Amino acid sequence: MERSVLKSMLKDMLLARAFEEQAAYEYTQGNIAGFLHLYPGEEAVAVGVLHAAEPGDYIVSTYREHVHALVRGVPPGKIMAELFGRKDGCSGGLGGSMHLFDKQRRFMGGYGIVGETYPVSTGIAYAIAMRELPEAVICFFGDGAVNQGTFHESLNMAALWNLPILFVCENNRYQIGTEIHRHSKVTEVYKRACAYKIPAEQVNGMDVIEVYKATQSALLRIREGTGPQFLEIETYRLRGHSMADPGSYRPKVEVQAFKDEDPVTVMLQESLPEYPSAEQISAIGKDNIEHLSEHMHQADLISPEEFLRMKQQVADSVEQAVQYALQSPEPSMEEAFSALNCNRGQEVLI
Amino acid sequence: MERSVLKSMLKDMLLARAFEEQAAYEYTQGNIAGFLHLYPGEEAVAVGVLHAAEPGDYIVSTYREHVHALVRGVPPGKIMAELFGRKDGCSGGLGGSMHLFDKQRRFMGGYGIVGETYPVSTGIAYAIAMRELPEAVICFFGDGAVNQGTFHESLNMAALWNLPILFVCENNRYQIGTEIHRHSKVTEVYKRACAYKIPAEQVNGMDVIEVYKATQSALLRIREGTGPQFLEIETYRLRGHSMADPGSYRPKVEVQAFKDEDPVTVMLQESLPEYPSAEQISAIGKDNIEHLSEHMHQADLISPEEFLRMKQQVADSVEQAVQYALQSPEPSMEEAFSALNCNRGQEVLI
Amino acid sequence: MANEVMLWQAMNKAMDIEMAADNSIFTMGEDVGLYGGSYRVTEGLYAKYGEWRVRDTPISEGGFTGLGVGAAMVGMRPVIEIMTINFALLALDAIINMATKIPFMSGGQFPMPLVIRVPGGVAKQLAAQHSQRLEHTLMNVPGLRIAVPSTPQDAWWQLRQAIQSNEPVIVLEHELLYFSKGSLDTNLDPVPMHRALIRKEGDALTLISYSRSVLLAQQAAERLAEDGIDIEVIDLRSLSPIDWQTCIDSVSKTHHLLIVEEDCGFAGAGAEIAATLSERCFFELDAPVQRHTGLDLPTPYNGTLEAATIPTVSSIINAVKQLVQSGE
Amino acid sequence: MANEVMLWQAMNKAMDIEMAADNSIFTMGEDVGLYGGSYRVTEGLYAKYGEWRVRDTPISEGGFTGLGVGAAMVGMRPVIEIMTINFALLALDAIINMATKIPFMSGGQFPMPLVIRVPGGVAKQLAAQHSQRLEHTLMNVPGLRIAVPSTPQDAWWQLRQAIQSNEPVIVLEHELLYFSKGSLDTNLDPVPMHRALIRKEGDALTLISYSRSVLLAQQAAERLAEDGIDIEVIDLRSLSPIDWQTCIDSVSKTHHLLIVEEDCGFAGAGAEIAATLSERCFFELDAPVQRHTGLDLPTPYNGTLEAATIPTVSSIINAVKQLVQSGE
Ligand SMILES: Cc1ncc(C[n+]2csc(CCOP(=O)(O)OP(=O)(O)O)c2C)c(N)n1
Ligand SMILES: Cc1ncc(C[n+]2csc(CCOP(=O)(O)OP(=O)(O)O)c2C)c(N)n1
Ligand SMILES: [Mg+2]
Ligand SMILES: [Mg+2]
Repeated sequence: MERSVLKSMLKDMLLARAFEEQAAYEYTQGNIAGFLHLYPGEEAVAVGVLHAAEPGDYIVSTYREHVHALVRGVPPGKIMAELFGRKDGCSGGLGGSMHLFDKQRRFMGGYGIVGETYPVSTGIAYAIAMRELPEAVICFFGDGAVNQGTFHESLNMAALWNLPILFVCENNRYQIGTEIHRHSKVTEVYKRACAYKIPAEQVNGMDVIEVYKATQSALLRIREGTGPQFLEIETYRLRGHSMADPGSYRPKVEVQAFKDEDPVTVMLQESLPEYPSAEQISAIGKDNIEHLSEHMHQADLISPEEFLRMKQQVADSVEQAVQYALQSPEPSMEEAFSALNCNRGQEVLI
Repeated sequence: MERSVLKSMLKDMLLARAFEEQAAYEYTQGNIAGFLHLYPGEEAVAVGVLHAAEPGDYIVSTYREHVHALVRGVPPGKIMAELFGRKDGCSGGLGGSMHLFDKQRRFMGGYGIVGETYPVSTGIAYAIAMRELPEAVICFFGDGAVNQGTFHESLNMAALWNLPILFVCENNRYQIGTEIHRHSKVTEVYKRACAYKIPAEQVNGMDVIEVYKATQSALLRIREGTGPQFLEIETYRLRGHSMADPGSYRPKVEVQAFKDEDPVTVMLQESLPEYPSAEQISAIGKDNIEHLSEHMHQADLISPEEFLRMKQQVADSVEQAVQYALQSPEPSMEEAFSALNCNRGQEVLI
Repeated sequence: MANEVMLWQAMNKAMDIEMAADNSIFTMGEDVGLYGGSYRVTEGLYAKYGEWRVRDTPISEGGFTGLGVGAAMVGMRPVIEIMTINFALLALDAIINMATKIPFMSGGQFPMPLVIRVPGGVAKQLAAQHSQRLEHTLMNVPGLRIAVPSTPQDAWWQLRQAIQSNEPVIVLEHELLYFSKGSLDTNLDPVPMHRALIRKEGDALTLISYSRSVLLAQQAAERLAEDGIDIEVIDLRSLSPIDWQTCIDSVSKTHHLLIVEEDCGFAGAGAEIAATLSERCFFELDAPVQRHTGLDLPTPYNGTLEAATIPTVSSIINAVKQLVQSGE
Repeated sequence: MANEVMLWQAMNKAMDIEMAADNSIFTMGEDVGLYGGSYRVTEGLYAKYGEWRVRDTPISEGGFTGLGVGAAMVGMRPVIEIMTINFALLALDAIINMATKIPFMSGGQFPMPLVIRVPGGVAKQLAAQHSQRLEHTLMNVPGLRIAVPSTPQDAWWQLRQAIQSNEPVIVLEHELLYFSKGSLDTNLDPVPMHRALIRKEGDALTLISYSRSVLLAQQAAERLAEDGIDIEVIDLRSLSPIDWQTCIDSVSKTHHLLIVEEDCGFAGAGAEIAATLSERCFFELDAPVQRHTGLDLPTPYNGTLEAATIPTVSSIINAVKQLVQSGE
C-alpha cells in the first residue's frame, strides 16, 4: 500500500478520535444537546472504507455518522457547528448530530430511524443503474439494524436488480444494551446475505488496512457489474451507546478495546460512561489507532516527529472547529421555514 | 400410510375443489362479492399439512384460506355463509372471504395484508412457549409474501427464542402477475431460511402424501423442542389470482396443471380466468387430485364405487353449504357494533 | 376539444405525456409493469418505456417507497404506486420520517420531487382491511401535499402537476372513480394544483367535500334543487394545503356549512375543515357546522352494512335538509 | 397515604403489581429487560420475572408489535413498549390493520387485551425524526383507546386500567414527564380510565389540553389568576374516547374555549376537539374556539427554534388573554 494513503488514514483516525472526544466534552459543557452517539473504537471502519471510495460514490450513514462525514471531507467546523445547532452547520443547524448532510460531497445523510439507510441507498443506486453511471453507493448500518424489515426488502431488491451498493455492517456487537446473541439468531452477520445471493465477507475492523483492501476489491466488483456486495466489519465501541448511556450492561472483562495512545484528556463526568481500564484493555487486544501507528513506525513509514506533528495538526483543527462553531449564529425561524420550502418552485399552489 | 388417512385426504381434496368451484359460480351469480381468491390446483398443500396437524395446533392463513378452514373442520356451510356475508358465517358476515375465523377450531384467521401471518404466528407461539405447552402454530404464506419485512423480523425472533412454528410457504410461483424470478433474487424459497438457521426443505406440492410426511416430521421436530421449521411447498394455482384477474400474464405453455377429473361444471363467464386447455395440461404433469386418486385405485385402497360415493357426498355437502348460506339472514348494524365491542367488559369508561 | 374518458385513462395519458417529456421520471410498484397496473393507470407504459422506467416490485412497500425517496434525492422523479392505501401503513416511515423530513433536516439541500399514487376508499365489499382511508394521517405531516382528484380532468391536471412539482405529493385516488367517465380537454390551462372548485353554485348552504363524495354531493344537490333548495358544492381537490378562501367566501354567502366525507368521522379530515371554518366563519354562521361522515366502525364485509357505513346521496339530502331547517 | 414519586416510578410500580397478580402479562420491547428500559419504566422486572415475561427484542417494531397481537388472541396480556412514537410508524400495520380489526372481522370472537406503551413528544433537541407526536393518526382508528397521563397518579391508574382492559389501548407517555414528580396514593379509588379531570376551576375561559401541555397550562393559569383572570383547566387524560360532557359543561360556564396541544396544528388532535365543541357548544360560545398548537414544521434541532415550535407557559398566557379580550 502507498505510504501516502496510510498516512492520510492515520491522520483521519487521529482526527476522528480527537473530534469525538472533543464532542463528548462539549456535550458536558452544554454546547451540544440531544442524542450524541460517538465513534471511538470504530475509526478503522469509516476510515478504511471511505478511503477506498471514489468522490463520485454516495455515502449513506446512520446517527453515528460524524466520522463518516469527517473522512468524506466535510470540514470539521461544519460538523461541529451542526452539533452546536448553528447556522453554519452542514445542515444549517436544523438537523443536528444525527442528521449531517452535504450534497456537494455526496454525503447523503445521517438517519435516525434504524433501517432507513437501506432504502435510501437502493434509491440512489437505482438512479445510478438506470443512468448506467460508474458510481456506487456505500450504505452503513449497525449489527442491530440488520433485523429491521427494510434490510430484507432492500437487499432483495438490490440483488434482484443488480444495483451498485456496498452494504457495510459496522458490527460492534451491541444494539444499545442488547448483545448480538440476544438480538440475532445468526450472529455472523455476513452469512445473512446468503438469502439474497449477495457476496459477503467478514473483515477485521481493528485493522484499517484490511478494511481498506476489502472495500477496494468489493467496489471493483461492483464497478465490473457484479451487483451489490456485503462487508461485515467487526469492531467495538469504547463508549456507551450515546452520551446518555452509562453502558453498565457490558461485563467489564468483556470490553475489547484499547485505550487511545493519546490519553483521553476529556474530564468524564460521573454520569458519563467510563472508558475501560488499562487492565481490561491489555487483557484483550489492540485499539485500531495504536495498531496502525505501530505498524507504520515499525515499517518506517512515519517518523516520531512527523507523528507528533500530525497529532498537533489534528488537535489544532479540532480546536478551530470548536471556534468556528462558537462564532456561528443560530439559525432563524425564517431559515427553518425556507428549509421546509426548498421543495417549492415558482408554481402557484392555490 | 393408513388407508383411513388417505381416504380422508382424498375426500378433503375433492371437497376443496368442489367448494371452490362452487364459490366461483356463486361469484358470477352475485352471491359473493369483493376479492375472491381460489385454491384449485393447490389442494394438496392445505390437505397434506393440516391432516398431519393436531387439534391443539393453531392455524394462521392468508386471504386464500377457504380450504385451510374447510380441512380444519370449519363446516362448509359456515364458510359459504361467510362468503355470502351472512350472519351465520364463521365471522358473522363481517369478515368475508379473506377473513375466516373459528376460535373453537383454533383457526386464527385469514389475513388480507400480505405478511401479517408471520407476526400473528410468532405471538401465538410465544404464548405457547412461555406456557410450555406441547402445541404448535402452522403459518401459511405465499411466495410473494416472503419479501415483506415482517417475514425477516418474525423468522429471526422465532429462531432466536426457539418458538414452535411451522412456516409453510405455498410457492405457486406468482405474486399476482409477477412471476417469482421477477420478485425474488433467490427463487428456491426454502434457502432463505438459512439467514435464521431454521431447518428448511422443499416439498412437491402436487403429491399430498409427500406433503403429509414432511409436515409430520417437521411437527415432530418442533414438539421435540428443535424450534421453528420451514417447508417450501411447490404448487400451482389453476385460476387467476382472484376472480378479478384474467391471468393473461401467464404464457399459455407454462401453465403447469391438470384438469380435474371431475370436469369443471362451472360456466365461466367471458371475463373470468379460463382454465388451461386439456393440451396444455397434458403437456406438463398431473393435477394433485388425480395423482392421489390414481395412486389409491392402483394400490387398491379405494374401489371405484366408493370413489363415486365420495364424490356424491362431496357434491351434497357443497350443495347443503349453499343452501345454508342462502337461508341465513344478513347481520344487523347492531351486531356489527357488538363485534367491535367484544373487547369491552363491565368497566366504566368515562 | 373535450373527450369523454374514464378517470384511469386520463391518468394513464398523464403518465405517458410526462414520461415522454422527462426521462428522469420512473414509476414503480406491484404489478405496474407487465400486468399493466391494478387499475390500469400504467397500462402500456412497460412496453413503451422498458423495465427500468416501469418497474414491477416485490411486496415490500416500506422498501420501495423508501427507494423512491433515495432516488428523488439524486434528481429522479419517481412515481411510486402503493397498490392500495391499506398497504401504505407499511410505508409511513418512508413517507413521514424520510420524504418529508429530509428536505428540512438537511437544511434545504435536498428537495423531494416524489409522487406517491395510492388507490383507496370504500369500494365493493373488500372488508375491513381493504377499505381504509388515511387522509387525516397524511394531513398532519408538515411538508406533504395531498391531491384528491374527483374527475378525469382533475386527475389529468393534478397528476401532471404532482410529477412536475419538487414537493412530495400524495395522490389519493378513489377506487370507485377509476371507471367513472367525465370530459377531458387536454388543451385547457390547468387550475392551480390545490385550488378548490365550486362544482355547483347555490346560496342555501355550503357543502364541502372531496374525492368520490363530491359526486354523491352533486347528485344530492341536483335533487335538492328540484325541491327548491339550492346548495353550493365545493370540491376541495386538495387536502394539504386547503384552499380556505374559497370555502370562507362561500360560507359568508350561505351561512350554513355541511362537510361530507367518507372517512370515519372521529378525527377525520372533516375535523380540520370544521375546526378552521368554525373559527374563521364564526360570525357568519347561522347554525353549527355539521359533519356528515363515515361511521366510526371498521368496514363490514356484508354489502348492506357496508353501504350503511358511509354517506349516500339520500343520507346527504337528509343531512342538508336538517341543517338548513335548524338554521331557520 | 400519598408519596411523592416520579412518573416513571409510578408506572414501574403499576407494571410490577399487575405482573405479580396475573402471569398472562408479559412485556416486550427494545432494552426493556437487562437494560431496564430507556426511561426506567421496566426497571427491576427482568430480574424478578425472567426473560420470558420481560423480553428484550431485536429492532423489529412491526414484527414484535404484531407478535403482541397474536399473543393477545390466545389470552395473553402483552404490554408492548415501542421505544418512541417515531418508531411506531413502522408498527402501524400491526396496530391499525391487525389489533383493531381482528376483534371486528372475526365477528367478535377475539378480544384484544393488548397494551402498547409509547414515549413521545418534543423532548430536548432530539431533532425532526425523534420529536413526533402521532395522536391524530391513532384517534381516527375505531376501536383503539388512547390514554395520555400527565401525572404520576394518572400514570399509575391508567397503566393498570389499560392492562386490565380487554380493549387495545395505547398509552402515550411524554418523554419530559418521566422524571417529573407528583403525589401517588396507591389506595385511592381510580378515576374511570377515560374521564377528563378539571385541574383548576375558573370561569373566564375553558382551556382543554392533555399530557405535558396540561402542566404548562396549569402554570399559565396560576400566573393568570394573579392578574385576576381565572381560567378552568381540563386535562383530557384520554384522546379516544373523549369525555365530551366535562368539556361541554365547562364551556357552558365560561363561554370561551382554548385548546392547547403540542402537536402540529393542521389536522392535529385539537382539530377534533375544536370541531366537536364548536358544534355542540355553538350557542354557548362568545368567541370562536381557538387552538394554540405546535407549528406546522418538522422539529428543528437548534434548541431556540425547537422551543419556539411548541406552546410555552408565556405563549399560553398570551393566547388566553387574546381570546378573553376578543370575546369582550
Ligand atoms: C426503528 C428504530 N428503532 C429503535 C431505535 C432506537 N435505537 C437507536 S440506535 C439503536 C441501536 C442500534 O444498534 P446498531 O444497529 O447495532 O448500531 P450501533 O448503535 O451499535 O452503531 C436503537 C435501538 C431507532 N432509532 N429506530
Ligand atoms: C401488504 C400488501 N401488499 C399488497 C397486497 C396486494 N396483494 C394481495 S395478494 C398479492 C400477491 C401475493 O402473492 P403470494 O404471496 O405469492 O400469494 P398467492 O396469492 O400467490 O397465494 C398481492 C400483491 C396486499 N394484500 N398486502
Ligand atoms: Mg451495534
Ligand atoms: Mg404466489
